[in-house]
Amino acid sequence: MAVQEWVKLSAARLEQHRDRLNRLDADIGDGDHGANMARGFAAAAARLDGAPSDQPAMELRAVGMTLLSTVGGAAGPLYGSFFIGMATALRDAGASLDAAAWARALEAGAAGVQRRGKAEPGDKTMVDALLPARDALATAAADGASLAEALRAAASAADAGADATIPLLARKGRASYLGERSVGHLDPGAVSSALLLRTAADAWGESTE
Amino acid sequence: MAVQEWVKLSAARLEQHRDRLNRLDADIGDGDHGANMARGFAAAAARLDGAPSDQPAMELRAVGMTLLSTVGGAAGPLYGSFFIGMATALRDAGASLDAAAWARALEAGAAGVQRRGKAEPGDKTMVDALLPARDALATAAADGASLAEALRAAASAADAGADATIPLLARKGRASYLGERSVGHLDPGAVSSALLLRTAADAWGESTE
Amino acid sequence: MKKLINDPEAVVHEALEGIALAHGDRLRVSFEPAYVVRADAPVRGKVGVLSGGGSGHEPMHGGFVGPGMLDVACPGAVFTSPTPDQMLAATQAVDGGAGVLHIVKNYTGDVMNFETAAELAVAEGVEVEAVIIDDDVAVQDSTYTAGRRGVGATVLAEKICGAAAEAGRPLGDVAALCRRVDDQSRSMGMALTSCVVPHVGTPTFELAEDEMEIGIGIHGEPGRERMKLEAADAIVARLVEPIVTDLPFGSGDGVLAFVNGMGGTPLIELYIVYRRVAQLLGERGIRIERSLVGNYITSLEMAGCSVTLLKLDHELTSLWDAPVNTPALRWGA
Amino acid sequence: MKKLINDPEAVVHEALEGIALAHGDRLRVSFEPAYVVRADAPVRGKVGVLSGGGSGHEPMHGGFVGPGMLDVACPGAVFTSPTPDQMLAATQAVDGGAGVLHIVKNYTGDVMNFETAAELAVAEGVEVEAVIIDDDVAVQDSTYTAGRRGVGATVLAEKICGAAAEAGRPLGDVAALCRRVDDQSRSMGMALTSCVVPHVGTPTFELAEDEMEIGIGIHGEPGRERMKLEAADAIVARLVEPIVTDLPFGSGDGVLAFVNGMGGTPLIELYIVYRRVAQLLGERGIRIERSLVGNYITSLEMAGCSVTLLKLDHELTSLWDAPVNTPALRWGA
Ligand SMILES: Nc1ncnc2c1ncn2[C@@H]1O[C@H](COP(=O)(O)OP(=O)(O)O)[C@@H](O)[C@H]1O
Ligand SMILES: Nc1ncnc2c1ncn2[C@@H]1O[C@H](COP(=O)(O)OP(=O)(O)O)[C@@H](O)[C@H]1O
Ligand SMILES: [Mg+2]
Ligand SMILES: [Mg+2]
Ligand SMILES: [Mg+2]
Ligand SMILES: [Mg+2]
Repeated sequence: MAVQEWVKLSAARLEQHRDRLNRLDADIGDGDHGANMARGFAAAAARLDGAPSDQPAMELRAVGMTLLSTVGGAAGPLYGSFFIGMATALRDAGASLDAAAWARALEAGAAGVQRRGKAEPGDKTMVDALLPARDALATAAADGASLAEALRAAASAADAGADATIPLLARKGRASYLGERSVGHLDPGAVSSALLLRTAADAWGESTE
Repeated sequence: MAVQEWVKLSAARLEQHRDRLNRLDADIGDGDHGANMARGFAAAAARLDGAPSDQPAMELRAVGMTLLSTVGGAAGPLYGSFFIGMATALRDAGASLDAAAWARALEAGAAGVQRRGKAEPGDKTMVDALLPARDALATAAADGASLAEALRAAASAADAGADATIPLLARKGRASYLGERSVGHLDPGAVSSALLLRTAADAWGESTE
Repeated sequence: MKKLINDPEAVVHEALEGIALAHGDRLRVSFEPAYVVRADAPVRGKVGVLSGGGSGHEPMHGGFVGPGMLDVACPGAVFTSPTPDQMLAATQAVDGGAGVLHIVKNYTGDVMNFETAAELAVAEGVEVEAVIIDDDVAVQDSTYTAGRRGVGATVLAEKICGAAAEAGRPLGDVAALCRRVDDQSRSMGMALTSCVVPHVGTPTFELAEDEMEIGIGIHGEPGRERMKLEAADAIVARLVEPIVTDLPFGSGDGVLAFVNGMGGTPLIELYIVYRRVAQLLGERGIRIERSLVGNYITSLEMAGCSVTLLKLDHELTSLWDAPVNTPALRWGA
Repeated sequence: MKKLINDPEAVVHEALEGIALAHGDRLRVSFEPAYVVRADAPVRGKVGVLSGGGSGHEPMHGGFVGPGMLDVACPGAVFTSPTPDQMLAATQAVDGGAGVLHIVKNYTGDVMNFETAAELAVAEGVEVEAVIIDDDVAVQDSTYTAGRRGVGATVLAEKICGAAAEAGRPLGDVAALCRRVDDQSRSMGMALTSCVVPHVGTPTFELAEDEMEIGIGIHGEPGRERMKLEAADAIVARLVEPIVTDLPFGSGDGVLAFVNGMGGTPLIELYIVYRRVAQLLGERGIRIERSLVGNYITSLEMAGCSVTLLKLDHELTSLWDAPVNTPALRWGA
C-alpha cells in the first residue's frame, strides 16, 4: 500500500508545486521541471492504480519505467534510475518495508542517480538533497529508529541539503551554462527530491508500520 | 527664389512634424506619412540647391519629379502630380509669381492630384485640404488680393479643410480599409497639404513681391 | 524598440546588402535605384516578371527572385510603395524582348506608382501588363473604396506566373494566369501583436494582453475589428469562414491551402493553425491538394497569421509544381 | 501569453497533427510514442539518421525529415528532451539493416535519454552510434561542467549526415562525418526578448527594453551575460569574435556561414546580421563558400539570432550541396 500512497501523494504535491518548481527552474534552467515532474508522477500514479500493492520492488520498478518514458529532460532518466535502483535493492524485500530496507533502497537509488548523471555533492543538483538524506536514513536505521522516524530524519536532511544549494555554482545540467549567474538560487531538482522524501515520511508516517 | 524658399522651409517643417504625421498615419494608416514627406522634401530641397531660381515652372517640375522618385507610397505620385501640375500651369510664367498665377497653379496642381488619385471631396484625403485652398486662393486673386494675402487665405482654408476631415469616413487610400474605424481622426495627407500651403504663405509673405 | 538593426533609416539598404552577400551566386542587387534581380537577367525571349512593394514583408518580394518565380523585385522603404524610377529601371533590366508583367498589390500607393512606371516603360518601348492582386476578404470591395488589399495570393501569383514565363508563355497568357490566380484566391489575416516600424520606433497600434485584431493587412495597420483573444481553433474559424463563403469554395473543390505567419509567430503555432484549417475544409468536402506553411508575406515582427485559399485546376497545379529556385521558395531545382 | 494555440498541454500534439496533415505526402507521424518519420522508411540497406529534442525549436527537427536529411525525428514536450521509448520506437522504424545514427544535442537530459535509448536499441539488435553535438562557444568547455551545448551545428550535421547516408555510406562513416561537422563548427547566440513556454504562461526571463542577453541557448534559458542593447553591428561582433577565435578560423579558410533566427526576429533583420558577419569574415580573409539565413533552430517566439560557422572541406561541401527534400530545407529535388 505504502508505495502507492507515496506515489499518489507525490503526484498531488508535485501538481501543487508545479509552478514553483517551474519558476525555480526558469531562474537557472528552462522552466520545465515542475511540468516534467507533475506529468511523470501523474502517469506513475495512474500506472500503479489497481496494481498489486504488496510488492514494493515491482511497484518501484514500474514507477521508474513510467518516469523514464514520460518525464523527459534530465529529471526523467535520473528519477527513472532512482526508482529502478530502489527496486533493485528491494528485490527480495517483503510487502512491508522497515528502516533498514528503506536505507538500502535509498542508497541504491542515489547511486543510480549518480551513475547516470555523474554529479558529485556540491554540483548543485538533486544529489545534494539525496546524499544527505541517504546518510541520515542510514544513521537513523542503525540507531534503531522506526521507519517513520528515519524517513523524517531523511526528509529534514534533504530539505537542508536543498537549501544548501543556494550559494553553490552549478556544475551539472542546464544550470551549469549560467556559470556565476547560477549562484544564489535553489536547485529545482534538489527541491523536488526533498519533496519526495518529505512525502515518503508522510506516507509511511501515516501507514501502519 | 521663392519656390526654393518654399521647398526648403517645407522640408524643415515636415522634418519638425514628421513624428506627428507618422502618428496621425498610424491611427488610420501605416504610420509612414511623416517619414515619406520628410524624405521627399529633403531630397527636393537638395535638388533645388544651387539651381537657377528664376524659373518657377522648372523648379516646380524638378520638385515633382524628385517627390515621385523619393516619397513612394500614395503621397509620392500624388504630390508628384501636384507639383508637376503646378509647373505645367506656370510654363509661361515669369520669375516672380502673382496671385493669379498661383491660383492657376494651385488649380492645376489639385486637378493633377484628383486625376491620379480619383478622390472626391469628402473622401477624407488631401483633396479635402487642397480644394478649399484652391477656391479661397481663386476668390482672393479675383478680389485683387496680394499674393501674400491670397496665400494666407488659401492656407486658412486648407487648415479648416484638414480639420473637417475628422468626422469623415475614409473612402480612398489605406484608411478606407478601416471603414467606420477611420471616423474621428485627422487625415494625415490633408494635414501635410495644409502645412505646405501655410509654408507657401510664409515663404511668399516674407519674400519681396 | 528591440531590433537587430543599426540605423533605422538604413534598414532596407543594409538588408539589401545582406541579400546580395548571401545570395550573390544567383541574384544581383542594384542600390540606386533599388531592385533585386536574377543574376542571368534579362533572359532573351522570356516574359519578365516583376513585383515590388514596401519592405518589411520579407521574404516577399526579394526572396522570391530566381528561376521559376520573379525576375526582379523592387523594395520600397518599410511599408511604403517603391517609386516609379525603381520600377522603370527594374523593368528595363528584365526585358528580354517579350514584355514585362507587373504584379501589383492593391494599395493606392502601389497602384499609382506602378501606373506611372508602366507609362514610363511603355514610353521607353517596353511592353508592360500590370495585374492587380486584391484577395483580402477582410476589406469590403466597393467602387467607393480603394477595394480589397493584395495579400497572400501575391505569393501564389508570383510562383505561378514565374513558372508560366519560364515555360515560354507570352505576356498575354502570363497576365491572364495572374488574373486567374487572383480571381480564384481569397485571404484573411489576424494579429496578436502590432509591429514596430523602425523609423517610427513605437508599435503602430496597441493591443491589450487579451485582445487581437481580426482582418488586418500586412502593413501593421489596424484590422477590421478588435476583439477578445480566442483559442486557435476559434480564430481559424473566423478566418476560414469568410474566405470560403466569399468565392465561394465548395464541396469537391481542390485547393492550395496557404497558412502564412506574420513574422513573429513560431512555426509550431502555424502548424496548429494549419491543422484546424485542414479540419474545417475537410468538413466541407474541400480537398487540400497543395499546401504551404510558413513565413512568406510578413509584417516585420508582428505575431499573427493569415490564411489563403486558391482554387486549383490542372493548369494552376502543374505550374505550382514546376521547378522554382529562389532563396525562399525552392523545389525541383 | 499571446499564442495561436488551444490547450497549452496540447501544443505539441496538435502541431504534430498539423505537420501530418500538411506533409502527409512525404512524412508519417506516430503519436504514441511520438515521432515524425519519412513515409518510405525504413530504407533497405541505408543508415537511418535520427535526431530529436524538445519541441519549440521548429522547424528542427521534424521539418528536417525527408530524403537527404533525417529519417526520423523525436519531439519531446516543449524544451524537454524526448524519452527513451520514443527513441527506441523511432530507431526501429528507420532501421534498414545498416544501423542508425543518433544525433544528440549536448544537454544533460538529451544525452541521458539517448544513452538509455541506445542501450535498449542495441538490446533489440539494432546497431546504434550516437554523436553528441556541442558547438556553443558561449559555454565554457570543462570536465567539471555539462560541457558546451549543441545548437546551430545540429542543423548542418543533420543535412550532411543525411546526404552521406543517402549516398549509401556505412554507419561508421556517417558517424565520423557527424563528429567532423561538430569538431569544425562553432556557434553563439543572443536574445532581444525571452520566450513564453506555453504551459508556464509567463516569460522565462525578463529583459528591460534596453537590455539583451548574450550567449543564450535555445531553451529560453538566460544567457552568459546580460548587457545594454547595442546596434546590430556591435552585437554581431560579440558573436563572431568568440566563434572565430575558438576553433580558430583563419585567413584562407572556407566556411559555411549560418545566420539563424530564434523565431521572433524578422528576416529583414537576419539579413542585416548576415551582412555584418560577411564583412567581419571578409576582413579576416575567411571565405564564405556556402550560406544559410533563416529560422531553422528556434526558441518559440524569442527575438534574437545565432551565428554558426562550419569550416568546409571538399567532402563536407559536396554533401551540403547534395539534394535534400524536407519541409524546411529543400534543394536539388
Ligand atoms: N548530471 C546530473 N546529475 C544529477 N542531477 C542533475 C543532473 N543534471 C541535472 N540534474 C537535476 O535535474 C534538474 C533539472 O531537471 P529538469 O528541469 O526536469 O530537466 P532539464 O534540465 O532537462 O530541463 C536540476 O535541477 C538538477 O537537480
Ligand atoms: N486616392 C487618393 N487621393 C488623394 N489622396 C490620397 C489618396 N489615397 C491616399 N491619399 C492621401 O495620402 C495620404 C497617405 O499618404 P502616405 O501615408 O504617405 O502613403 P501610404 O498610404 O501609401 O502609406 C492619406 O492621408 C491621404 O491624404
Ligand atoms: Mg528544466
Ligand atoms: Mg502611410
Ligand atoms: Mg505606406
Ligand atoms: Mg527541459
